[in-house]
Amino acid sequence: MTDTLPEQTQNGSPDVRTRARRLLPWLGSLQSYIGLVLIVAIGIATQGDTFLDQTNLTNAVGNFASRGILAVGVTLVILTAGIDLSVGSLLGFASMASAMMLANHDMPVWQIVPLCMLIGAAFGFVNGVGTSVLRIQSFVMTLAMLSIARGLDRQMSDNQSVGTTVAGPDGKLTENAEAFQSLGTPGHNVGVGFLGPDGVYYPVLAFVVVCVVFHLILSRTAFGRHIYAVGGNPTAARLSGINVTLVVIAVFTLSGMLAGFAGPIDAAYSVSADPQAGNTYELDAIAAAVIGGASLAGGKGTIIGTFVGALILTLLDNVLGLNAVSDNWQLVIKGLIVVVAVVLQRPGLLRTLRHRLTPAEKETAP
Amino acid sequence: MTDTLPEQTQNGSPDVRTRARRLLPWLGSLQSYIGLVLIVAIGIATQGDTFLDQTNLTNAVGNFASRGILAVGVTLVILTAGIDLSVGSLLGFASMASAMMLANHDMPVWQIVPLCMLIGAAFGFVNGVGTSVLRIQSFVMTLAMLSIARGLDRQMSDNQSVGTTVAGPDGKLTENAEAFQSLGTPGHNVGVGFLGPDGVYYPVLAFVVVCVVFHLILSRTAFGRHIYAVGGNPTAARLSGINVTLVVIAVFTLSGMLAGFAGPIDAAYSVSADPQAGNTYELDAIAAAVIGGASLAGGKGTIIGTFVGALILTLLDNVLGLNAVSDNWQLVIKGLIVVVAVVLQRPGLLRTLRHRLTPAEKETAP
Amino acid sequence: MTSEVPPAPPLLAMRAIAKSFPGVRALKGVDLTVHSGEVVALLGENGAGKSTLMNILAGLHSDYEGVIERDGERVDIHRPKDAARHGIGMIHQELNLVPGLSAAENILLGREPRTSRGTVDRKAMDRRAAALLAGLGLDTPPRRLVKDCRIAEQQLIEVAKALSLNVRVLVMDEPTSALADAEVQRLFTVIRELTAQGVGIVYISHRIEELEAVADSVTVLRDGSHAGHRTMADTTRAELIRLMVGRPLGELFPRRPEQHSDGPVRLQISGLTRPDPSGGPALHGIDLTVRSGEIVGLAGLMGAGRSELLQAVFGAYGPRVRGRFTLDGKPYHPRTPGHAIRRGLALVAEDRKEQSLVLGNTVRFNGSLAALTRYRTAWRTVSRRRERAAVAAQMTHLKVKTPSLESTVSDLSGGNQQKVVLARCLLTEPSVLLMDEPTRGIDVGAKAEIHALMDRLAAQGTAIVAVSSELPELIGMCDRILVLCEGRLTGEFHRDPAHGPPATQESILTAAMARETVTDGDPAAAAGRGTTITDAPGASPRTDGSRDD
Amino acid sequence: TDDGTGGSGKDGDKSTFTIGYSQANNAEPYRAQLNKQLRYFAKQHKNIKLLPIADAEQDNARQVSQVQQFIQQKVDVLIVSPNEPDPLTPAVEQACQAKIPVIILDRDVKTDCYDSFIGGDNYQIGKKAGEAAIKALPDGGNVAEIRGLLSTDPQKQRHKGFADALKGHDDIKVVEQREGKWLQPEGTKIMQQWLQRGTRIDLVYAHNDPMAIGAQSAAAGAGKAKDIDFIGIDGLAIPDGGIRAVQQGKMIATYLYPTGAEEAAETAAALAEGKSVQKKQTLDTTEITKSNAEDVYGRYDMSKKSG
Ligand SMILES: Nc1ncnc2c1ncn2[C@@H]1O[C@H](COP(=O)(O)OP(=O)(O)OP(=O)(O)O)[C@@H](O)[C@H]1O
Ligand SMILES: Nc1ncnc2c1ncn2[C@@H]1O[C@H](COP(=O)(O)OP(=O)(O)OP(=O)(O)O)[C@@H](O)[C@H]1O
Ligand SMILES: [Mg+2]
Ligand SMILES: [Mg+2]
Repeated sequence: MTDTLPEQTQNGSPDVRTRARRLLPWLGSLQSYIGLVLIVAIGIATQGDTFLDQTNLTNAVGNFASRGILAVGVTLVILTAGIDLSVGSLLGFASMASAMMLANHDMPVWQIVPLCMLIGAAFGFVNGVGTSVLRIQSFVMTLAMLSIARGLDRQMSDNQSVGTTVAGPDGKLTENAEAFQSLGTPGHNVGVGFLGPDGVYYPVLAFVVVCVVFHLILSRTAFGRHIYAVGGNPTAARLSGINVTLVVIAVFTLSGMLAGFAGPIDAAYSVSADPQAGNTYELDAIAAAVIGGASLAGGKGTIIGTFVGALILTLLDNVLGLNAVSDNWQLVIKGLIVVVAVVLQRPGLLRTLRHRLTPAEKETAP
Repeated sequence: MTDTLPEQTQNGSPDVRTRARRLLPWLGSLQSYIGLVLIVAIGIATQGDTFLDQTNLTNAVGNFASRGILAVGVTLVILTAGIDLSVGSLLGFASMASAMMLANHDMPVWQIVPLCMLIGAAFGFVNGVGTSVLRIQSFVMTLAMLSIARGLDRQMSDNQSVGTTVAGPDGKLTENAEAFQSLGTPGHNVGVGFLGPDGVYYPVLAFVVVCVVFHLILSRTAFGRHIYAVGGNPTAARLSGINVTLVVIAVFTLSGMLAGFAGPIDAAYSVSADPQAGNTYELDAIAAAVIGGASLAGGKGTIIGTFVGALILTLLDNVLGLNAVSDNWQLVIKGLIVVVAVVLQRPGLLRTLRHRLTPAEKETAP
Repeated sequence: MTSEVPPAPPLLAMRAIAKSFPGVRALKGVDLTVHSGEVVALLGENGAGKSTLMNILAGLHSDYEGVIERDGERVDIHRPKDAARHGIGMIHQELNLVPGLSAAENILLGREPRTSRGTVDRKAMDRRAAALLAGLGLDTPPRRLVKDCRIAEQQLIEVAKALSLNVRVLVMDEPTSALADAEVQRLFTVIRELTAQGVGIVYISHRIEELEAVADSVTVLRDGSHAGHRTMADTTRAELIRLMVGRPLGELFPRRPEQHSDGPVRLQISGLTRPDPSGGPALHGIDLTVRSGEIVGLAGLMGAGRSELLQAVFGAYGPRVRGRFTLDGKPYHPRTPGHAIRRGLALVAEDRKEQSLVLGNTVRFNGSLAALTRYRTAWRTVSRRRERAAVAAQMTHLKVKTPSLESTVSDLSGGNQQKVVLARCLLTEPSVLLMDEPTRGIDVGAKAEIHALMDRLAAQGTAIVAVSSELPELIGMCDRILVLCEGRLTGEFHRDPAHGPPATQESILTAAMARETVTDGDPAAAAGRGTTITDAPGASPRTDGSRDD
Repeated sequence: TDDGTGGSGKDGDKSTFTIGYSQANNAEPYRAQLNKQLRYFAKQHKNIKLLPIADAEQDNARQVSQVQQFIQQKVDVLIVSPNEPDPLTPAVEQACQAKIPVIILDRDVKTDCYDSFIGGDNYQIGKKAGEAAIKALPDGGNVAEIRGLLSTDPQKQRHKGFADALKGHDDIKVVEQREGKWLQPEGTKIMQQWLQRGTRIDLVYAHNDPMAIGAQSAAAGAGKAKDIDFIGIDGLAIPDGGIRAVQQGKMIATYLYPTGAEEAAETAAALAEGKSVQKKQTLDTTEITKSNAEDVYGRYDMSKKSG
């Protein structure tokens, strides 16, 4: 597509343009990461090793991990042209539930986590049914669920935050509490030994694994294709014998399940479950997905994109923090950089550029 | 289509069905208000006159007025298949600006309000350009703007709330402060005399007027049609000679302008401008629009619907408050009732019902 | 409802099918029988109920009355899955593809081949898809996204999709509406192969000459009821038309024999060139003159750039086109469609669903959309009364079949939707009318009306440029026919031999495939590549296989 | 107010020591005032330099990462106003493992691994408010309580203290209570609904001044302001704050919730020089009524002193 026709070459140095245009496709491959690259560059430029330091990066990603996991679920929903506002509350509910299971029933982690996922999935299932069977717009359905789950959470906990550092009679942490901490309490790494000398920080591990798994599901399985189809053209999907209703219910259930999965992580991270936990996380999650290129119109988006989007958000935060930018200006700069990043990595950009490299470019109407 | 064929009569009493089906279309006219009717009914049933009392209704609507005005602007944006998350922050910025104009420069209301509208419009314009020219998804663009405007607001106010009850040297309110109060301070009505014996509560008046004006714009002007066209099918709109870019910029600008208009109202209502003012209002505004039947996919929605949606939200809150429902349960019940209301007033419902009234209704898949 | 089973049960039998929509009684007890290896043509005016009947068969409508039998067994079909289970496949009138997925993924959507690990077997998928497409003479790469495929390609992908089901009954609802002759021939070959394997086919089309080519028998619908059944052998075009229209049809091509190429020049284009940085179609130095009262046809194989020529003139590509234009003597340069409309141009776009209609909105809304400024009141609002009057007038004028002006356009039948698009353009009272496949999916009766309309407009001094893939239509209606090939003019033919070479199918086709005149490379090679459509969208020139078979 | 150049904690010379402060949420007038004062008093100590204040925006995760970032920057003293006690605990522990002296300001954490806690006593404040209510209602009456965000610690203390004070005064009943989420508009809305319900209310106790003022404006709107007394908490010395409200007679009393900025600055300076400091510094509140409003305002007014 880089061949130039005689007509084109006639005005303006053609060869330069041609060469430039030859370059662009190659850029294309990297292009969707430019936003991230930009922020990392700023980080290195301003803070150097302080920024690149492994602990710093671990912390940065770790802090966002639970929201990142939500973002993966939300991405599935967005791909079907829906939206899930309830994930924040579901995470809150799950974190509270997990903390209570630990504190009140001294349950082991390997029971708590699956149970929380189940709880989340149940809520998500309701979202799915409301959206697909009752045909309530997902925005309303999940907004209602946001309110419902939060209410139940607060009722269940009587508005008391529940600590996860449960001490046994001997005053030391109970075995289960110890284990629970490894789900996210800063400084408590898992897999020490077989996952590197000082192990890895579980939230980061969990986030990455979730991304990989769902990337495979979306890109390799028929279910994944169907999600894209449902979002891209429901009628076509239906005519092809895809059970649209089921797919929609499935994605909402998965989104809820992931919120349930993220709950304990958030609780461990906060060493307590706060009745307000997860409040407004949904915005960060959706933002990560959309910055990563997911289209709220459905049918467009990838987990890799969402992963990048999450990194952009948390690293941006980190860089501004390390540079001790005054908090008010942080808000402003954050907004600006996000816009720049999104513009830079817009796939359209290259095509537009290619236009610009050819004559008569007053495209957009006055 | 109410005549039944012999085939139908074979299963289930036909005449009943027939009669039922005759009824449905008639119901149709009221149907989109059922949700509201439901809530009013609950209010009357539980609180009777306390609920119906004019002061109560005025207060209820007044509390939501500024958000209602935002909802009108957001509806315009949603109609073009966009979304505007920045309105809350813009309202906050405008309210702070108005309070400072009053407190620091003792400016008269008739200067403050237009200025605030201008400020809001400017922000909105940027949203519009970002969305239509830079082709940033409105969700990201306005989310960024949410952050930017909030940051500027807080910087401008140095995180201090600014009171609007500005006293002169004599200790009494300054003339301008007096006037400003009439923008929304409870109990300060406008038009006493020519608008009823004790006048009307300005926020309510403003909300209603805004609704009427924009209802007329949407339903009667060519611009209104163009908004629907752009949301319904941009390509078709463009080939029909509509300048899509301009329309998009226009709706975002209007949305911002309305946020600017609502700012002073909010400041007067809180007798002060808080740096956090308007926080999360965007959710309420969007909810009102969507509950009112606007489709986030664009091209579908009305101001009347948004008005009804706003009433549903605020009256529901009011009813629960009057009944002194515990704070936690309020969240739960609110969510549930919203869902019920939306389901009841879904236009599809009647058709579905009609299906149910005719044989072979295995429409939705298992 | 027990119907006695005939000795040799037909492959498919639909009995007393009835269906109502709000305000419409679409079907009033229709029968349809298809035997194995038979091609049954389904004929009827726009809105007669053809698609509805077939949609019922395909399981799109869950609620209807009547019985469906396969091989004599009563079956109930209420969901697409049911239809598939009973070996019934359908190519729908409207394209229903997922733009974001590749051709292969669309063709095998819902039936993806799996690997042992249960993941999608992309290689197998691509192989099958490629094979199916090749069978239709398309070598579109299976991985190309559907949104990058031309409308014709998309329609063939739909066909491939239906074929991939290896069905027993295949319904084709106007499969050729977007195809040029060559593909049509292709498709017929495929149909013959299928019938040879005993597949029964229901074929819907408004091109009666096609029916004569493929169909064994014809079932005619009128206003949702059964108007008659004939075997193709012993019936005549006239009879069929009388059956479907109910009255003898006026002349199909009312255009008078003499050529009207002597009016004042309305639109003059010289050296129109559109480089395609975005991999879209390119146009190269096209000269075009249209005179008042003249109907100029654009012929060409699909991908020739006919649509693009109209779109470029209309400003759909913005000002990024080169060339000198004059409109009614005054200089003109394409800027935006809005600007073009203000200058008195109007465009009937190629793809009504994607480019023309706000499907979710009402007939009135869509009809008046381009002309709203004409109904302005003193208050700068739109006068509902005048708007409604104007639209209503056009609707009756074009005989649009719709319950009311306020019914949703998506609920109209395909042909009636097309008429709404026409109405919109006419309401702007254009002086130059650009029409891209204006009669796509329109029944013979309506076609005749539209032809009459074109003739009348021309007589009133309008200049018309029409694109059509139906040569007889072009030849019947146009004063001059320009032939495009790969974005270049390769021939001009005249109604009146006195003006120049006369327009005949042969001459036009030859010009349309005159690749050697545009690209160097010997005709043989050209013919070799003739049967293919090359990959990179619009990058390399295209042609198609109207030479073989 | 800041020079944006942070992270200077790394440089070797110890003539000046860098102080990092992580604030729970700047956008509350009370905390904004705290920040102002801290900047001001920090300036008074030549040997310490306060880095730009980090705002957690009520987000625990955010605040944890900010603390971690300060640790990364190797600040000499760390001041933290936890958004919630538990979540910040591990972060604080990380800090003290990094041998960074920590001052906990205003809200407690669940560990002893800090050098000094400075904060007001919400329970005591609640109790005093209760006593004021008793004084205001000599022959009994109905009290309505507008509570802060229910899940927050101060809310619990202020509620408990108030309740305990009323114990034994059966003639004073808390007839209404709702969650006002610390927000002024909520105060207005809730008060309107109470009045609408027709409950007789003689006194409104709000967990902070904005909610009290909001409620007062609702009552004023309904023409009931005279018959109802309002008590708030915070007593900020800003034009829009509780002290002025008391002077304007909107509230009968408010309770100074001391920011502890001055003490924090001193402690930080001391710690920086390695001096030992008092582990727990509980700050007393001051009851602000019309009588003492003016001079309290004068004492804490920051508008003339630039930080
Ligand atoms: N979903 C629907 N809702 C309401 N009316 C409908 C719907 N679908 C079809 N109709 C009506 O049913 C009638 C038959 O439509 P149908 O599409 O079957 O006609 P058709 O024979 O396919 O016409 P065409 O040749 O133009 O495709 C039309 O009057 C149309 O308005
Ligand atoms: N969606 C598309 N993406 C890329 N290229 C396209 C697309 N649509 C058309 N083209 C290019 O535009 C040229 C003309 O396409 P098109 O088929 O519209 O021409 P046409 O002469 O109008 O044929 P027809 O009208 O029969 O489709 C083709 O060469 C094709 O490469
Ligand atoms: Mg049809
Ligand atoms: Mg075309």
